[in-house]
Amino acid sequence: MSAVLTVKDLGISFGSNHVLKSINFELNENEVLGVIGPNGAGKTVMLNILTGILKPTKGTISFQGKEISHEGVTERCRGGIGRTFQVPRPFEQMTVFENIMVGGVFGAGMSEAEAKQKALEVADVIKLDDKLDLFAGKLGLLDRKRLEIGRALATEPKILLLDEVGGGLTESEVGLIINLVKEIKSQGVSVIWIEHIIRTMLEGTDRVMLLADGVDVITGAPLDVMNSSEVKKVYMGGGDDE
Amino acid sequence: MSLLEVKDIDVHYGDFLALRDVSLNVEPGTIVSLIGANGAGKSTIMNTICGLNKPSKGEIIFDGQNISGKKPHQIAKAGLSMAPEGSHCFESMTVQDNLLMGAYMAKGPERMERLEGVYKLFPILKEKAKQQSTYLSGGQRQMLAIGRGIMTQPKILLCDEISLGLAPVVINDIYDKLKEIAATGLTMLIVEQNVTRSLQASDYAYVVLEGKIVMEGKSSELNEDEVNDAYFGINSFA
Amino acid sequence: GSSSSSSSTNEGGSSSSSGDTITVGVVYPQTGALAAFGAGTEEMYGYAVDEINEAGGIEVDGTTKKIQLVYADSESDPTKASEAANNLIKSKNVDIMLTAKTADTTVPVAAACERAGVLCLSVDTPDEAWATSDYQYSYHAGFNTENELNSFKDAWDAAGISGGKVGVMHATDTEGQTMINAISEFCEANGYEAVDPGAYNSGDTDYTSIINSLKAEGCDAVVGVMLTSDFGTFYSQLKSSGYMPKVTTVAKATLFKEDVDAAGADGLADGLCSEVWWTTSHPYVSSITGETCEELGAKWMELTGDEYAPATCGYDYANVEILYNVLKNAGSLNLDKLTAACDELSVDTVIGKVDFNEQHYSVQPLVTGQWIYNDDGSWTQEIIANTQVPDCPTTAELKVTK
Amino acid sequence: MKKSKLIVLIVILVVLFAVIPAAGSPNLLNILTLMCLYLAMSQMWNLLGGYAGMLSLGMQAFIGIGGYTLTILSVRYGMNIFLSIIIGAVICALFGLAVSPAIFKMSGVYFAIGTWIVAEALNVFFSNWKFVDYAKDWSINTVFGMNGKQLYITALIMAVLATFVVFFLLRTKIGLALMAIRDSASAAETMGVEIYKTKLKCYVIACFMMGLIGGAQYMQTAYINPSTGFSINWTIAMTFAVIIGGLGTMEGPIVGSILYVIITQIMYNYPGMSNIVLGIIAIVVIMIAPQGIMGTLYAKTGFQILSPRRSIPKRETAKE
Amino acid sequence: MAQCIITGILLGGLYSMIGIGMSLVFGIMKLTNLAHGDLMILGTYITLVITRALGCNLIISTIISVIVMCILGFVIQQFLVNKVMDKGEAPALLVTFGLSIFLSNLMLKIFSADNQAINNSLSVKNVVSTENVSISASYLTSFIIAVVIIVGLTLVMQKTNFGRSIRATSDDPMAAELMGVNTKTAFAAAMVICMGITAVAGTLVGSTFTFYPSSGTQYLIIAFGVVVIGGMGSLFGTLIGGIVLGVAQLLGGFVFGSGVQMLIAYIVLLVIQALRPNGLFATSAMRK
Ligand SMILES: Nc1ncnc2c1ncn2[C@@H]1O[C@H](COP(=O)(O)OP(=O)(O)OP(=O)(O)O)[C@@H](O)[C@H]1O
Ligand SMILES: Nc1ncnc2c1ncn2[C@@H]1O[C@H](COP(=O)(O)OP(=O)(O)OP(=O)(O)O)[C@@H](O)[C@H]1O
Ligand SMILES: [Mg+2]
Ligand SMILES: [Mg+2]
Repeated sequence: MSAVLTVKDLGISFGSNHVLKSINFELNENEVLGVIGPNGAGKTVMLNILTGILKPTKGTISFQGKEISHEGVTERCRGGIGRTFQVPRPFEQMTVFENIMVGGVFGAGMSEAEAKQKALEVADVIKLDDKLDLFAGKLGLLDRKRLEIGRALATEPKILLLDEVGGGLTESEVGLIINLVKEIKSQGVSVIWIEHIIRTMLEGTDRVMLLADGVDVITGAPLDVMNSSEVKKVYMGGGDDE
Repeated sequence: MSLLEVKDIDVHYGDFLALRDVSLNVEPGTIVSLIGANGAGKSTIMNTICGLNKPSKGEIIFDGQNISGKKPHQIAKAGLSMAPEGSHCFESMTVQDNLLMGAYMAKGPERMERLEGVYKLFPILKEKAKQQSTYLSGGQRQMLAIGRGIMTQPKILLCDEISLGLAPVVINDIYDKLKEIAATGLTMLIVEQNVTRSLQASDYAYVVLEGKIVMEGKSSELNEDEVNDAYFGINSFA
Repeated sequence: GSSSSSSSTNEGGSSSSSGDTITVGVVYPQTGALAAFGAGTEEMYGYAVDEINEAGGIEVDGTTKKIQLVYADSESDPTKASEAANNLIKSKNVDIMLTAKTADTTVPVAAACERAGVLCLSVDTPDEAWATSDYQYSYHAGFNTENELNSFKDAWDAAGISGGKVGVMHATDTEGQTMINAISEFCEANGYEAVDPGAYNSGDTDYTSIINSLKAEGCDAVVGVMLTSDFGTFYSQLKSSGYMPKVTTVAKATLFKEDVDAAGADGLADGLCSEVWWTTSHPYVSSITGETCEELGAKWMELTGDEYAPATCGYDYANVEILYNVLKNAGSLNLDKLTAACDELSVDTVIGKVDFNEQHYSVQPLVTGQWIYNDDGSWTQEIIANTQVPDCPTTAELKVTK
Repeated sequence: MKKSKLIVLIVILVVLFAVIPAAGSPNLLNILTLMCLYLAMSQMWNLLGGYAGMLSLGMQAFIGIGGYTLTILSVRYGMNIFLSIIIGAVICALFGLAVSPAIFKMSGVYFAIGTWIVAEALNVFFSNWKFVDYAKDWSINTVFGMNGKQLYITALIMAVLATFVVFFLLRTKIGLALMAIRDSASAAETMGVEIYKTKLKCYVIACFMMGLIGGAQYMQTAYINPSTGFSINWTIAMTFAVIIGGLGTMEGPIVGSILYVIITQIMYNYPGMSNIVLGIIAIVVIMIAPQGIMGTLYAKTGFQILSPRRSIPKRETAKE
Repeated sequence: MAQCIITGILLGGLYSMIGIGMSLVFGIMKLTNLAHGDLMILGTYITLVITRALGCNLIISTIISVIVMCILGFVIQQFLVNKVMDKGEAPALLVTFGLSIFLSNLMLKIFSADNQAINNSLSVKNVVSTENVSISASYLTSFIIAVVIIVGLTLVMQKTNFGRSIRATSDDPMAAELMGVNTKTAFAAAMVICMGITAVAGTLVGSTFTFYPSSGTQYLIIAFGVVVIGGMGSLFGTLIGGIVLGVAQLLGGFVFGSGVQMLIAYIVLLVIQALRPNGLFATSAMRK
């Protein structure tokens, strides 16, 4: 397996707050990498760095063998990095259909006609095909999260960065999201998935990484990581397991 | 006598009927939880109780007083406080000022006492006391919102999506602490997505499905699978 | 109808004085910053026109017609003035347009009339400000910078500062530019030295750097053409700077008593000199009825309830006088005949002889006034020099400011 | 189909407006000219304020530049008036491009104020600029020869052009990007939307059109000085028309400017009341219909003639 | 040169007085009050009318004007702005736009277009007068009042429960309600304070410069400039913004001539805005 994304010694500080000290990891082709960590560990910050919204203070990011640290947000998106936001940010006054189209037209550089077809395909994947003409502002939480994913998919990403897409969903809905991610993976997309729900880590990911104290503490097979003492100590609390 | 009594309320969003004939009771000193799928109407119930929505039918009695139709700040003054869904921090203010806002209705020295209490519950907030709340992470905001709710020292505290975005360690912590606080007499109405945890933490539970209460009972007596069936009902996709 | 005038209207045939009236449009500022100029306008124009109508009207194109006035508000805004003029021309089908009260009104109205091919008669704007274009159908009676400066020079002479330095307050607008362009030559010719402290923009709130220059140069007199608001702000800052010229002569700012009052607190503008276009003591008579200026002034006070008749009284009346004489001489509403009558016009009016030159304007004389703040808080405008209208009596000697 | 209906409607409108000058009185013609000019301006203002999220209080800058270019080139240098206004429009576009690095750093109110300050600065600059004879009052005597019909046709062309520019812009990618940026700039950016470039394109196009319209406006006014050319009143009129018509709708500026001209025409008979009444109307409209007449109509009934919405293609074709 | 800098700083004090009300209204209600200039001139007229009608002392008439304006502020907030606040930013902005047109023209109708000045002895006095430097009494007074008000207001906003409640309301009205804050009243209180200060600013402007009903626009730009340089919502920024604008104007006039003094001030403003798009001291509430 070859790495699509290689992160080396990534660090960022806000003033004297060294949020990320040194992050190192690889994301392999066609892999779902789960990321867990205590609140405020810097998971969202890391995602913001990968998409170019924040500038790191140090470190390198190479995507498909190319160093991309200097690239801007839109450039990276077009290059194949898609993402969702922890708090969904749909284009509220546009329809679901148009929301997805935006991804196709600008992220994947399609013509409008192509983007329309793409939007229909994506809508099937994210199960929003019956709500295409609704204004996105009217969607409920689950649908907003789905739309977040759908828009990112429409940009035809090589890697997809998910930030707590399962947060606030019920058990069964989490199951739906896990299936959705599996389907996305099956289309050849690699995924980084931040989530606080243990089940998603165990069922939905290929490897899990624990982020704490600004470093990647441990990375490995989901079950191993979740049962590791490090995770128990900083993340699960006590020794009692789920 | 119940501390909070919701009697047969209907709530509309425009033409959409979000709640139908919802009734519930909260006894003093207990923790009551609402369980339901996304869009079932849990937040709507919470918001209606604290005055953000107006019921089109029915009434809400709090502490012997009819509060339906009152403004949120009047209801807050009566001793009912809520940590809303999506945390809603005062972005431009420091973490400490955010918490102090919770004690808006309290006297000076008392405020500081409560503040210490909250800091004990969420040490990270003390660390960040002088920082602006905009820079908090998702989970830290959630803690701030709960802390702020506790600062009001209400007769009853409503928490919507109490564990959203929190690391398991923090969630366990919160539930432990909530039990402690409840033991001192605080009454709570919470919304929690995780059924297991919800039933563990509460004394009594209501299951909401499409704007109606479809099941209720003592948490210890409710069967988890039945609850699951009740609120998935029609709502399963797979 | 008077189809004759339509021959030269671009719009093609819509002239329409129905039957026996001649429709005359009047655009002036009823509201807005220039509204003070517009006060009493309708009373005075109406009065003069009534005199004509009561005497039987005017014979044009073979029938005797009465004059009917239709008014429109310029809102003190040039763009609105132009729209108002268009509106009168298009919807009221006016035969002739009258306008007055500053370049902000007369220039755009004249432009609209030129475009539509309607005769436009205007008064009371400085000639240079008005005459920036080659007009075909517009004629104007006012005064020019040279007259203005001459009337001011009388004040300087009276202050005994011959050969002294004169600071020039000028905005970037047409009138300010005209003054600064003319002043050096004028001063040189009359033995004064002009000091240019730089232009200001109308509406500026602070004059520190200008006042500093005036102070540094030690000017004996200040001359300028300023808006009332600009003047008031400038003058109070001048006073608080601890420096004061012996005499200040400012055009435009203090034509009315309300203006001097507004210029500043507690008689701030006491001793200020200004040009005076017209007074009730002017030795002229109406070419319509032979009334004296004194009588016109009394009429003004009766009609408006004002306590005094300002210069606009005479100029308003004069505008109708010009209209009357042009119509009478032309005997027609045909535009060519009307312009020919204007070109040949030479008539004594209440503002002196009106005789349009090649550039379609006629220069009227001015006298020099000084505002005196009385102990009871009222204002008197004394006439301190009358070189241009010797028969208009002076009322006081110049008072030097300290 | 929908599209053909639209085309028929537009053709009818254009023909109607084109026929009126033959039949109508000069007064009607004058009113229609004003309507067309205000319509064109407010259409452009709406493109920026309503669609691109660039609420500007400085559009008068371009009216002024357009007017002045017409004046200087035609009056002083004897250039053809139409060529002059086109050059004016080009200058406006260049000027817009030149100031964009500075004002595009600002957003929201800061942008609104920044653009106003630019216009005010231009006012002061022109007042102190020898080349335009400082703040001299210019009579634009080169346009005296134009009659009502010619003015009307020019204005009509402006109105139609402005409407079509907005319509086609919104039908292109730019329209999609604008809507996305308006709703969430950060999300749009991560979808690959180039915010700066998109906004800049709109801005420069609007500047160009405003310059053109400014020139056409001054063919009508035939008089200019800095304080009228760069007067905030231009923007007030546009804003008013868009507010009562409906911000962010394509029909809004049309309805709004027609109403604006009608109201001002009626108010000619009540000196000094015109703006008081306009102010009250603006307040009342916002209180009862915050989205303006067309915006509210759309929200209530879905009525829209010129829609920037993307239609969803039929399923069958999608799944083949 | 020294004269220009000193006068510039003092003039800056007056400018920041003009800006405070606007900055507060924006900081608290996210509302750009386009009627700010006209409301201030209304305050000026009220002071003027009372001074003339009752012939009373300027301080007393200012107090009456402050009271009247506070009441007006309450009315405007309760019956106009509060009604549209929850419909988004644009409608509230546009209400003030309508109010601006309405007010300035109503004043024109009532007070006529004549220039006015508030009678007071300060405007022509100076405190210091030497060969090189003279300090105008009215400028100095404005400056001192501005500093006092800004310091006082900052303390109230930062340290008191009342101040916190207003800031909280400004950040998140819904959450503030849940804490027991009556947000409509908090907004009204804020507007009342702003209008009171604006009335004082109006009096100062009226006793320093001549004014007329449409002067509002001119001062709206200045208020904007001050607030934009300082950062919307920052009180201290308002003071600095005023001073920067005042000094830029005066030095610009000194170096390049009086005609372009405002041009220089505007250019300085634009440059600052381009470099610091949210002003020098923006409160981070502006971060989206
Ligand atoms: N712009 C910023 N300025 C200063 N500090 C910041 C900034 N953005 C984030 N932080 C700090 O960085 C830390 C990491 O934040 P981040 O949002 O990445 O956490 P997270 O791992 O996503 O947590 P959660 O699971 O709670 O969402 C937090 O302590 C936060 O306060
Ligand atoms: N402001 C609103 N306007 C219209 N409909 C609304 C509004 N808020 C909620 N709804 C609808 O009311 C229903 C109940 O929503 P509510 O937010 O109470 O659900 P919930 O149980 O809290 O769900 P979640 O777990 O997603 O928070 C949903 O169908 C939702 O779409
Ligand atoms: Mg996060
Ligand atoms: Mg909810």
